[in-house]
Amino acid sequence: MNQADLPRWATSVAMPLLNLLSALLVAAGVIYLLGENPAESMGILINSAVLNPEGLGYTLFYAATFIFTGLSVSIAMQAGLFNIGSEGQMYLGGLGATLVLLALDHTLPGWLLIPAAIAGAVLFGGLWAFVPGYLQAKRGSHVVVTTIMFNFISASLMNYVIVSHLIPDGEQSPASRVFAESAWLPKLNSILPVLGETPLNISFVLALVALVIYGIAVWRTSWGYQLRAAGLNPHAAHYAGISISKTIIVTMLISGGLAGLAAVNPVMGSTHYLGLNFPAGAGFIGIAIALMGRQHPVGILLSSILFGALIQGGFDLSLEKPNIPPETFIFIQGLIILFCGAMENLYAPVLSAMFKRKDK
Amino acid sequence: MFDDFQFASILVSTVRNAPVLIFAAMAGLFAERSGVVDLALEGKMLAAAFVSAAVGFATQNPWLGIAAGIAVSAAIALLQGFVSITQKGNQLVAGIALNIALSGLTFVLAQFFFMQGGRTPDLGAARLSTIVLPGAEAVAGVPVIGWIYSSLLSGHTILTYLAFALIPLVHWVIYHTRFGLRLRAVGENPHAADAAGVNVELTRFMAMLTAGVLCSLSGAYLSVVQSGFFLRDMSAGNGYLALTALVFGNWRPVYTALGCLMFGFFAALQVQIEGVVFPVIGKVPGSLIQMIPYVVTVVVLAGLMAKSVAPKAIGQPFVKSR
Amino acid sequence: ADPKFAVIYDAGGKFDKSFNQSASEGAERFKKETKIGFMEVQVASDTQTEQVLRNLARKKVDLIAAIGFGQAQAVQNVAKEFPATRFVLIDGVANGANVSSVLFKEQEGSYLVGVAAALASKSKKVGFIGGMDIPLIRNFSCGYAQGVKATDGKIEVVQNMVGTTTAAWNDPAKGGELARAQIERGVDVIFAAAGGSGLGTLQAVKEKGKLGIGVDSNQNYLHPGNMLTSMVKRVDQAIYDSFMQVKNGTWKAGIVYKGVKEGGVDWALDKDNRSVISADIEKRVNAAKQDIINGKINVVDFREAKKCPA
Amino acid sequence: MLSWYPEPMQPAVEFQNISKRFGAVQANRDVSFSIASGSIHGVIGENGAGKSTLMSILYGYYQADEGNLLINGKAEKIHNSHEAIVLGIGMVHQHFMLVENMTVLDNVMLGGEGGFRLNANRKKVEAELREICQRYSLDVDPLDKIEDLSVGVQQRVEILKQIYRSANILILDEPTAVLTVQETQSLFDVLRLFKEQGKTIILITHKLQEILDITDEVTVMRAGTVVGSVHTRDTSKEQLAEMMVGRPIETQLPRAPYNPGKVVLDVQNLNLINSQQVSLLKDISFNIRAGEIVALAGVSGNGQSELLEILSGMRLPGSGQITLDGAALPYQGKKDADGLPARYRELGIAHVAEDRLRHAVVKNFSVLMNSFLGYQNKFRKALGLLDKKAIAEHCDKMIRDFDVRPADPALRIALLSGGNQQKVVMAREMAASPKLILVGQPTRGVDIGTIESLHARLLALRDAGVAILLVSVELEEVRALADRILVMSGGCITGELKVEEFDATKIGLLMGGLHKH
Ligand SMILES: Nc1ncnc2c1ncn2[C@@H]1O[C@H](COP(=O)(O)OP(=O)(O)OP(=O)(O)O)[C@@H](O)[C@H]1O
Ligand SMILES: Nc1ncnc2c1ncn2[C@@H]1O[C@H](COP(=O)(O)OP(=O)(O)OP(=O)(O)O)[C@@H](O)[C@H]1O
Ligand SMILES: [Mg+2]
Ligand SMILES: [Mg+2]
Repeated sequence: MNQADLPRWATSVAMPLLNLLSALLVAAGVIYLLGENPAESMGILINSAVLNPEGLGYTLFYAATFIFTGLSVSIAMQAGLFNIGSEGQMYLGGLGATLVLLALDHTLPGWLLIPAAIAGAVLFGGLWAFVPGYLQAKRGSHVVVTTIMFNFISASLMNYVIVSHLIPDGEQSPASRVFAESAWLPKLNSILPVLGETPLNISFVLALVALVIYGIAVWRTSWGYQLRAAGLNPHAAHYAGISISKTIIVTMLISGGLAGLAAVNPVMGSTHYLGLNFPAGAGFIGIAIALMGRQHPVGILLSSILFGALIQGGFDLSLEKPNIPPETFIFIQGLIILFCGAMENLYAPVLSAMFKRKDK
Repeated sequence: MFDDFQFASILVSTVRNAPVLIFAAMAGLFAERSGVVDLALEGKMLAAAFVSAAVGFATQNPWLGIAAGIAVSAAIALLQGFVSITQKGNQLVAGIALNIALSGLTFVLAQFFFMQGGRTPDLGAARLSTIVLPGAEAVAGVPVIGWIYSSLLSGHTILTYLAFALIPLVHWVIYHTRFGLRLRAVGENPHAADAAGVNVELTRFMAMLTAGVLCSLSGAYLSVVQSGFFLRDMSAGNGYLALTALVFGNWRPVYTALGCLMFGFFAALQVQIEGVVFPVIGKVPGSLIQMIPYVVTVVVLAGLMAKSVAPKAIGQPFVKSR
Repeated sequence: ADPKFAVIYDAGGKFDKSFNQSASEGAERFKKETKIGFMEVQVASDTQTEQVLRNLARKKVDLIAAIGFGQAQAVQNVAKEFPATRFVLIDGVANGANVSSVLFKEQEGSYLVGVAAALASKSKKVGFIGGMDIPLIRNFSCGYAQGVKATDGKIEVVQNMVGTTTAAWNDPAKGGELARAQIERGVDVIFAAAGGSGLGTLQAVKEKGKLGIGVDSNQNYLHPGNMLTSMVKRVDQAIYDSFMQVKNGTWKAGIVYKGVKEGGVDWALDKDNRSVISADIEKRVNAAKQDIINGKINVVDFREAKKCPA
Repeated sequence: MLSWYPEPMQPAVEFQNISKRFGAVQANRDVSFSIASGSIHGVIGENGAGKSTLMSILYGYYQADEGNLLINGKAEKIHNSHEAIVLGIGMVHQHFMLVENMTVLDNVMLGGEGGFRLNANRKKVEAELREICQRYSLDVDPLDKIEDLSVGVQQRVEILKQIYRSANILILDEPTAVLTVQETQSLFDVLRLFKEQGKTIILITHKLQEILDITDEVTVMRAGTVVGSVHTRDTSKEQLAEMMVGRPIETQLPRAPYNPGKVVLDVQNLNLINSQQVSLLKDISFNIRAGEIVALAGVSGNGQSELLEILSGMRLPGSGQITLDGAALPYQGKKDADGLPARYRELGIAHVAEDRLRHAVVKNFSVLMNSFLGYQNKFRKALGLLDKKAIAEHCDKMIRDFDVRPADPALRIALLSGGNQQKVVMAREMAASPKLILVGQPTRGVDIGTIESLHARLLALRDAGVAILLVSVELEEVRALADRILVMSGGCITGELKVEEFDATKIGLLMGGLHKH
């Protein structure tokens, strides 16, 4: 019964795989009920999400955004804060980048412009998370509640800003103007032409760097140690001289900044304008990714790619199989989170029974 | 300037808005007082809204629809219980996962059965009818009292009355029954409850079951009462708002209900002041007015309220070990 | 060989009982008449739009119909890459020698239903419920208000928007609640331009025994007797026409404005609302329609004027 | 004395070859002994010997891997506490099992409410409780909330619960760890009453005197096994200690002559008023010199904890002056104490917190990670990176010097026994070579072998010239360690004595606040 009795490969490889398989099995059942062949469908899905290079490009493109929102939620969780507001912070981050670009894209050269816009995204995302952080630290308002509220507020605010101020004259689409090309993030297909016409851009590389920095900062630095201590036992952290309010505020700033960074990929790497509701739920998916990836860099990376693949592959599949609406993959996402993120020990008894038998 | 501003209308609207939140928040209250974080209110609402509408339509009987909604929502709550209590999984993950899964599944099923883009057909006559309280017409003319009786109190569906009746009922169950005592103990200190001979897992499961039933009424209210059909994602964040009301109300039934009413009130207020020309600032854009309920919540939480204290064992699976 | 066609719906989806659905109806009509099929997809984000457009263009689809202003930028990008593929964009403008942009003068149709609303209102208060505060929806409301005021300057127009997130188009409860609130404020005719949320509005209007006005496709059938009319926006016709033009080889790029004159927008009168449209209303609405066609009435386009005269 | 029994007494509890294992730890190995009905049976052993585990098996909390359990001669499988309660077994746990935000009444009723509607019974149970309190002279108000009660009273609530449920076999796991001498005495009075009524009592304690005072028989455990059972009247402290530890225990530790140096800590007119305007500390003035141990004696809840918190930087004083080596501590102008303990540590104040699990360790960190809690900045390299090598060496040294068992730095500290957790904390605070060390309840719940070694450490530190402030409710400990004793009562220092003047009665009176000046 005890997980500790199992060898490491069983707990860290076999069990997650079994869980993933279980989720996919349920999904296959649903696809069958919808009147399609599950095996064929899964084949199409895997092919278009992973095997086909252009599809893989899209998978990684979506993953880049999710890595950032996943990191945003994860770092807050390390400090014991449940930041539900990554969605809103990402939305504001998009505004930060856009304001910089609208002001400067015709004056600054690209190598200055892009970092400046990224800084804008980080700043706006960070500040949007700062307020809930400050209120938690100084006024004791629950960060869960305030960040939910701030999501709603950001939707209203962004709606107002975009519709009333950013729509260029003569346009009716609720979006800013398209940025000058110097502000477009370099695409990876210029180095890897095999990727074809995918929006995959350097923000994926940035995301990988962010994962590494996150891993080092949380597990290898004194700051990360204080962060985790505060998250696990605030009383002990206070005893240890760690300033709780400072930890909360700084963590929320960073969490918001990472959420802001998540906006860079879609806004500067793909659409090249700020559109209404562009985060499209990426902030919420970040919660799922942080939880499923256990706030560990490798876990975050893998779950981000998994979610990216589901979005890309599922979309292609629903193109080919009109009976399978794209929403099916939202359902499958939920199943995967449920099986891999919340029932991680489902197969532990079975596996330990197997090992016990072998021992005897 | 406030010629259009009708307080009476706001109150009526508040009463109409509140049940969705009250049912969901009371559901959350049972789950969370027992120590299980219930982020899946949204998902259960959606599932119940869909099933109630679909079965209600198929049978042309709203009651059968609501009953089916209750059964499904309760089953989901038990699944959530299995994951969070038996499997001792992460309760937040379980909640979010269920929300995502059900958002997708309700659409897929609705599309599969009705082919209307994830919408169920109109219930038409198969909706709950409103109840006109006896004598409501007669006293309608009496100033104030007549209005309160005939417009504010009369003319709602049975679910609305049930929602308001639930407030004292939940209070009674939580504070004055054996189930409530065990529930609170299990959410506060499961080890103590266990040592006192209370079956922690059973108690939590019963709490989840109650939560499932109550939450289904919130969904049924959305589809069978308010809209007359199911539409994808029609819970529109109300599950999260209900959780906010719960935190706001310190996990106590009456205060939580007040939180729900506050949301209902500000939602109604916001409707009324959209387009009103204010002195000095003039006409505030609608999108900014939409923020009002949320800004008020933040301000109230930050300013007026004492720190809210969650049940101590919330979110932690009960493991007999150090 | 027969030309290949495709329709890309925006996030509202094919069954939105609104302009996506209308587009789908146009394509279906074409299919029925010509036996030439078409592909259809729904996209969830702007990135996906581009991906789908490119995929379809690669599959050598002859005409891709992109529904909704959200696809404008993507169409413009992809059109550049695939000069041989033709695109028709509904509700938005994209440049390119192979793109036809179809814009509707919603303000004109809205004006007509505004006239009808003003005449049908007994309380001298009419309502408008929009999905989200965006230029397109404001154009509806502004045209409506112009029609109302032109008919009776004393009538008040109460306006509400459902929300600010994408949920705003899928929140019938809120749509209904707004309607009830407006009715409590004395409103007795409500024009709903709010996608799925509008269904809730019309439902509430029916319950309260007031009059509702549908949008985009003819929604009169939803609640016969309680639907004053619908402001129809003939996306179906636009799609049908472009498909036909491609088939017949008469397709042209450029920007097309479709108003009352071009049959792009209109008010709906059929058996379902016959009973509520009096002869007087019918006469005066049709007169207004005639005046718009012959230029006597110029309905201001909010998107150009940036503010509403009414 | 009777030499003949009408029939052989059935043992109330009999353990037969009980074994229980947690992962790699064998907590109980082949444990067999029996407990005579109507007796008071002591169970002693070092930290981690497996006492609590065995009792938890009896109470249905864990299931034994192997072996049998006989209750009143009948083999029983007890799957949960509900079944244990049904069998008439009651348990007072090492950590109180009370729901803090509920009343005494509700805590007592919990699990045995007697019907769905509570109110139907509340009045009846309340009256019954008042009656029980009277009968057993337990001073508890059934309507008080647990969180408002001192530990001593909470303890009484636990007892009350068991009396109300008329448990016939009562397990008490270290009930006296947090009690004062007086409280312990009244607890024992109740236990004797129980015995007269024919109830069976199992008492776990680390205090051998208590074993001698009250038990009839005692079983000694070591490393999961039973070393032996003896009749109390046939044994002595020394014998028990040796059975437990496997070697003789020094009762009198060597110490250098009292020769204090300059004043290290000086406190003048310290006051503290809480948010409800209750005065917690009143005009506290005292000093500590280098090389002396000053003990604060007193019933817990009389201001010692607050004083310790202020001196460690965890809380701000209301008014007054605190100087360390003549320089004022840097709390002036601060709005709250957030982060202050770090400054104090830098100045050379180490702090062994009273509440181990709440303050002194992060339960979910390993021993290694806990080994520098509070000193995280000392192990920082460039870029804020932690110096892993230095930390590993530091931790290994701590584990070796203090004989922490098991000697595994990667083990989650929650899995260590209380005594070993305390060793880690003490080692960590001492490793910082402080000028002043604040030590709160250093040996609460710690076995005598470990107590001996911790005491020896503190004395060595004193001899090395460190100023030590000891807060302890154990007069034995105060006597063994202190050079000077300050007695606190009601937030005031009510008296001061040298250790040579040690007089338990006088201190008791001062603790009662009788000698106010
Ligand atoms: N240990 C328990 N933990 C949680 N709920 C329980 C427990 N025991 C019983 N219940 C609930 O209480 C209801 C009544 O059970 P039961 O008849 O065992 O009560 P009881 O033990 O006689 O009550 P009391 O303890 O108040 O005398 C059962 O339906 C069950 O749901
Ligand atoms: N739930 C558990 N999981 C893992 N190990 C455990 C668990 N409970 C106890 N242990 C281990 O079993 C051994 C016996 O622990 P137990 O608590 O029974 O000791 P004890 O004699 O009561 O000690 P103390 O005097 O400190 O209370 C210890 O090594 C302890 O670390
Ligand atoms: Mg123990
Ligand atoms: Mg102990």
